[in-house]
Amino acid sequence: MKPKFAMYWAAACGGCEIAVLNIDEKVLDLDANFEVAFWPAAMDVKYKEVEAMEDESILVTLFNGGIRTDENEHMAKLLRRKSKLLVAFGSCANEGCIPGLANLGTRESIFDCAFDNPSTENPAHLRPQIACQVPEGVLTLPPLQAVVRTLDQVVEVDYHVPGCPPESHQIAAVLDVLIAVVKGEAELPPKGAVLGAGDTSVCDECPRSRDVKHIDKLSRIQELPVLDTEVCLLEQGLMCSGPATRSGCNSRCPNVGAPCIGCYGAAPGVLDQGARLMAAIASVIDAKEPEAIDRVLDGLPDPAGTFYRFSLAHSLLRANRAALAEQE
Amino acid sequence: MTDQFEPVIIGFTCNWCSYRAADLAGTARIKYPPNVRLIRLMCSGRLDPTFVLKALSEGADGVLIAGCHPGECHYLEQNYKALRRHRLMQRTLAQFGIEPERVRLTWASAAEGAKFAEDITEMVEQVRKLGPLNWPANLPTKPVPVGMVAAEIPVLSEEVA
Amino acid sequence: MTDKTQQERAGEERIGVYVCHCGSNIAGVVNVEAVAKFAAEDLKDRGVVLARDYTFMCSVAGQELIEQDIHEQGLTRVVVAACSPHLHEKTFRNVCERSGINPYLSEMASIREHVAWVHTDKAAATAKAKAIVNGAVERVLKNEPLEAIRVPIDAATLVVGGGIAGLQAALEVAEAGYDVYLIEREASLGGHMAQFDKTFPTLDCAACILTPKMAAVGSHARIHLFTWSEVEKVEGFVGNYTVTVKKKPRYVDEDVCTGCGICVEKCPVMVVDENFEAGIGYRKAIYWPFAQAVPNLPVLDPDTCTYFIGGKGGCKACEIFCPTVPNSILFDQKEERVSLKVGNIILATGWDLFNARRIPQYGYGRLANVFTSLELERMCNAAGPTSGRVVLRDGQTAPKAVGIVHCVGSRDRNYNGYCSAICCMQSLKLAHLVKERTGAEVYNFYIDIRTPGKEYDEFYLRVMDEGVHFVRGKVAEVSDVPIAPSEEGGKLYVQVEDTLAGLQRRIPVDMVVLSAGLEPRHDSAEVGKTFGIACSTNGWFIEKHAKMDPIATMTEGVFVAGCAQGPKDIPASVSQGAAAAARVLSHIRQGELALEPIRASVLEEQCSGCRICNGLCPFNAISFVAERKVSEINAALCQGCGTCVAACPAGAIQGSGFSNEQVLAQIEGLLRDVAQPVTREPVTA
Amino acid sequence: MKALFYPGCSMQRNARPYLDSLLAIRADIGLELQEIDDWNCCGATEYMSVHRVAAHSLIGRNLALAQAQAVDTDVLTAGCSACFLNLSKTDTQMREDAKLNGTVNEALAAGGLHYDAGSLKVRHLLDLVCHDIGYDAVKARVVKPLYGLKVAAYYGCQVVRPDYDGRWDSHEHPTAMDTLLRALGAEVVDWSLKTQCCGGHMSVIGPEVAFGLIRRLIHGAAEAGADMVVTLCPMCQLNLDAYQVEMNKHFHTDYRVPVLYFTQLMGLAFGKSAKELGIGKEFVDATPALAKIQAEAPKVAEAKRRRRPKPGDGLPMPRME
Repeated sequence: MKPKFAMYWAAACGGCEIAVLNIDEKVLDLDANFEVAFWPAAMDVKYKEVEAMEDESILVTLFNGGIRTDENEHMAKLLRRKSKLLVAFGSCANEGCIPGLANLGTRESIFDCAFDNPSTENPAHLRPQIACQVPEGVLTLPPLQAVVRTLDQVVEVDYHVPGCPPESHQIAAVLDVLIAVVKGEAELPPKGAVLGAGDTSVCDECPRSRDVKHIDKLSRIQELPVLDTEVCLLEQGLMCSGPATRSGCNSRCPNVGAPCIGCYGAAPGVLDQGARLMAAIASVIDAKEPEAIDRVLDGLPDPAGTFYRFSLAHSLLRANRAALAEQE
Repeated sequence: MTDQFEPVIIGFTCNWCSYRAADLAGTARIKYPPNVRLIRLMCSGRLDPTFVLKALSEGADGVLIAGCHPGECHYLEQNYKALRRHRLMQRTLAQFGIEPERVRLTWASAAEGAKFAEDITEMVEQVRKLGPLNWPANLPTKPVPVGMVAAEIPVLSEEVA
Repeated sequence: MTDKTQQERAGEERIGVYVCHCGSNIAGVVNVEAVAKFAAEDLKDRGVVLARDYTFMCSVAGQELIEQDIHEQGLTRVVVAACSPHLHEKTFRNVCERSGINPYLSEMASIREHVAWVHTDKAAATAKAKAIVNGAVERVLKNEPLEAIRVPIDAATLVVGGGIAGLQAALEVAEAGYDVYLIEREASLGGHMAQFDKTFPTLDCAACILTPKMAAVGSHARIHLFTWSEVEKVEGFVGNYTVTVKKKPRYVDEDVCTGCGICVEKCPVMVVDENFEAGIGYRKAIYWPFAQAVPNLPVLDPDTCTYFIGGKGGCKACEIFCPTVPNSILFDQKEERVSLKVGNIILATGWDLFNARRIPQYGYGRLANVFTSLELERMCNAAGPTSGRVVLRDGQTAPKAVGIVHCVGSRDRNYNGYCSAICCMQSLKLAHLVKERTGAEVYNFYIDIRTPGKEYDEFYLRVMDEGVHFVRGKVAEVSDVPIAPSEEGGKLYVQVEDTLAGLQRRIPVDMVVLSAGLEPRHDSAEVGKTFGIACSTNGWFIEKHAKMDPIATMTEGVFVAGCAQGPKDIPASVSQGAAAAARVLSHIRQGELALEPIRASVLEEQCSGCRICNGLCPFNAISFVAERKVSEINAALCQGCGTCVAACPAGAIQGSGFSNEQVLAQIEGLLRDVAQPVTREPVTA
Repeated sequence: MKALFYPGCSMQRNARPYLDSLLAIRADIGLELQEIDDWNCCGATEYMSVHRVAAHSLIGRNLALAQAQAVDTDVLTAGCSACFLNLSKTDTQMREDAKLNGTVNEALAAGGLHYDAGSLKVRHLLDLVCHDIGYDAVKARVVKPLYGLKVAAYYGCQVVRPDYDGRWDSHEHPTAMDTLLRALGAEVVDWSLKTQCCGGHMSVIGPEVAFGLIRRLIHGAAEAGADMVVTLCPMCQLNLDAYQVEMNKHFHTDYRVPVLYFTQLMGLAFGKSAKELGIGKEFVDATPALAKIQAEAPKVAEAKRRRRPKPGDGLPMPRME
């Protein structure tokens, strides 16, 4: 009997699911070596059926998405119990990713932003409710938790596959490892390992030329009159997170003139990606007087959102104080 | 001790100036409140924002960063890097809801024991006023329904639907 | 290198914690027994196997206690909670080394300076001491065994500055048999001392005691003199510096010129000598700085020479009359650069005079008969522009009354807050000289008289006995305008509050002398940067320790001597010059030097070559290896500040002695009593 | 440039020529003045020592009115030194002293007013002319340069001290007005008394003291070879001009040193008529001095060929950088 495979989509955009499908014919290898036990995006299996499975009966579960709702938490715990190997798959599961940025506000402010903004027509100021009576009965929605948490903040995680989404060639490589293990041709990597990524930072793969850095102005890309196609983006005054971001993507964004936004997470051994970026960027600002420093920093209107664009939920502080205070 | 809130502050000092200023405050028997616990670094330029975040997330109510005066750094100009990091950190921390008074940058030369003690006293009082930070990052999170009590499940009316 | 393995290792460690009473210094405020008990019981799961308190840990008995425990209890790491590590860190590291553990596996917790001496609440102090010990235990667990870095020492020495401090230093090193390169910016050795007439308090003639030293230096086989030269670049590190010296063109062939002086005599140009004569005398376009100059070579100033001003045409009198073959005048001489290899550097770059024009109410530059102390020095000097006569600006009239204003630009928050140290004695000396030469009434206007040197106060009493007047008060202004018709014209009025008499006084005098303070050299910041040392807010070079090491600087192998380090008088400058030489000789005799192994290093496999760190090192220790696309740190150049460690975005730079792991662990330890319980990672021994 | 304008009582009365000349030249230098509506006395120099809070409140009212009327400028200017110093002092002390700030605003609230300390930039007229409008702009308007006129620039004690906002190059020997007057073509003499006291109100309460101080200034200016003293303060002008006759009587001297405002000299150089500028209202007639103005710039003696110094030449003077 083929070992069982599962994939689950929690607080995430769905990009990870697409990325898996994007491995083309490799998906046939997956099918050849695994029995898909549970994969809501691909086939219909009810939660009840999962609950009925024996513990540790699934060999590997790729879990994408962070823990935003009670449902996410429930499924994380359920799949942990049912799986031998639980893989935090993609940036959301690993470090919260873009949904994790909501941790800079409270739930109330999230609802305000979504349902009461100038572009939303909502004269009755309706809000989603966790339960609602309709003629047919009570409709429920899973409650939103105070903050987004990462998978490893809720359950134990065996492996990490970073990226938003993970690059398809890296997914394929991870699948190859799994298949080799299933066939008895390879050992499992050590628990806790990061799979499908490099072990230096994006600059290592970036073809742009680079020099000593002195930043006297930080700009957004649309503010630059000309973008040099050869030179380091940071040296051109663009806030590029490449130096502090784990390699593995083949420097996709800088290759095409877009600064790295940090989706592969912190470099190996780094505790807090945002802190590293803060330290690095501040160090090379070309100013000594507080006012002059501030003028340069004014080019970064949203520092927390920039430095922690992907890693906020997994950072040392995790969230805004007010949001955290709503935890019990 | 009275019941007043006693903040705990982690102080990062440089080996050449502020740590010696703290030594001098001791030698001169200058008194200041016992709320600051010092860590010695070689230079304020060694100050990694990670240390500050770590201290805040581990239960410190504030962080004091003390280096040599601008232009007086024993490593020539590394304290300017501390200054830049501090300015940037303050902007970032504001977005986390952390008051600027909780992360203070000050300069103290090796001869300024009294000034360093004053800075500490002032900071302790400021943080005392702000109250505990008690960073709750590590608490297990528990869902709270937003905007409603479970008993009052609303009926979705035909019109709105 | 995962946390796990570190934790497992921590489990194997056997830590000894020692809490010092320091008599009652610590034990009087901190409950040392409770701290030791806390360490022994509460920190058992952190690897602490024993904790003791003892009266004096630094005593022989205290040290033996640790040694014994290391041998008998198999300790692998040691924490001593006592005074500041700046006092006894070395002591306890030595204990470890003697007992066979790497010295860097010890840690001190400062519970005297940072706890017992600054707090009064015993309970709070004890709680804080526990937290500090906890921090030290967590930190020592992450300490790595380190080895000192050894570097060989080149015996040649660079001395910068040919004033009295530099001369003394150069002579001491050369006499010991080692080569010295002495660099002097001016055309002659001598520095400011050569400008003075007499020296206080003995009234020795400055030239008489200085020129023998200048001559000795000038003729010493081991001393290689570079006058009219400046240091442009310094590369390398202690023991192995490469120094680039810029030799400015003097337009005179040093090898041929005999110093006969015919060129100077024949030069038709006469200009005010702003430098040596402090602006009250003249020199030629080709000139000797002063009569006893060493080397005995003139220098040509192209800014005033007719030949140069006229676009290289005309005059050439110097060349025409030069008797040497070949001709010593080299109009085409160019700047030269010389590269020197030295092991140590002594900076004796001296001081600049405070610019008295900055205090307009004292009238210097506006009122003819207001002079600076340096102008008066030159006037008193028999070789000076007035041949030793003290006269008014007209060059004729001897003053009948002279006011000497102390603390001009010193002890004044508008200018320099510090005391220039020499002005009181200088003013007393000048008062004596003026009185001696003119018989004038002399008024000294002072804030305090500071005479702390040997026989200085005796000199003060002598000058008082000579009938010099002393008015205690800061002069408000020196004015040429009479306030009332009763005041005669043509006088200078010194307006001062006499704080002893409690009166406002207006004292009419003919001459006012401003005892201007000493300032750091105008370019001290750049010079400091060249040599990799820092200046204080005031601009003086910062010594390694204000009391315990006023000679060394933060940069190994760079020493300071004389006024470059702060205002001081001649005996102190000479002493410091000699002391700097002694420090250098000690380095040379050791042959190689052990440096603190607090250094940064790049983990090459993690470095992506982003080059963020490249511009951050003021010691140029970081370089980029283009072939491998990684940055590299030269351990000998690295001073261990750790700025690059903090800045590396990929966490690829490690700092030994102050690693991330050590600091983060110390934070955890310090906060153990307040941290959220869930964050504690249990480590059981 | 635009500025709110606090004229003060002096400019309305004894210093009327100051106001007239200012109004005459303002268009030339592009200065748009907006007088504060309903302003009150600044309390002069005395009130502050009689009752600090009341004095600050009195001044605070003017600041509050100015703030309310400040639309497109935050600069508040005054020509009178005492008015300027008072406005500046209250603004600064309210900024630095929270308690005073509270008390003054409590008092102002009774009249429905409020002042946010620091919201206005209080600047003396000379400061605006020299540092904002600038010497070049002034020079560009000069049609009748004041060639041949020797003037002593007199700043008095209240404008450059204590200089809360760091506007001046020196507090003892400032040079701004010197440069301004040179830009008009006048020759400015060097003298030691630029910021010495004119006697202030001592001319009323202790005339003998005032006469001594006035004599010193007038004598000093005459000794320095000045044809006139140029001032920026109504009080200084009043003392030196109106009391010069009394002073002469007291000391049995016969000084006749006219005292004009810098704005009047600017007006002359800009080609305005003496009448328009209020010239002729001074006690010591300025006509003889003004008659010295020539059409041509006086020939500066050609720089002497630098000759070799000879014995008996005297010692060189220090260079002034």
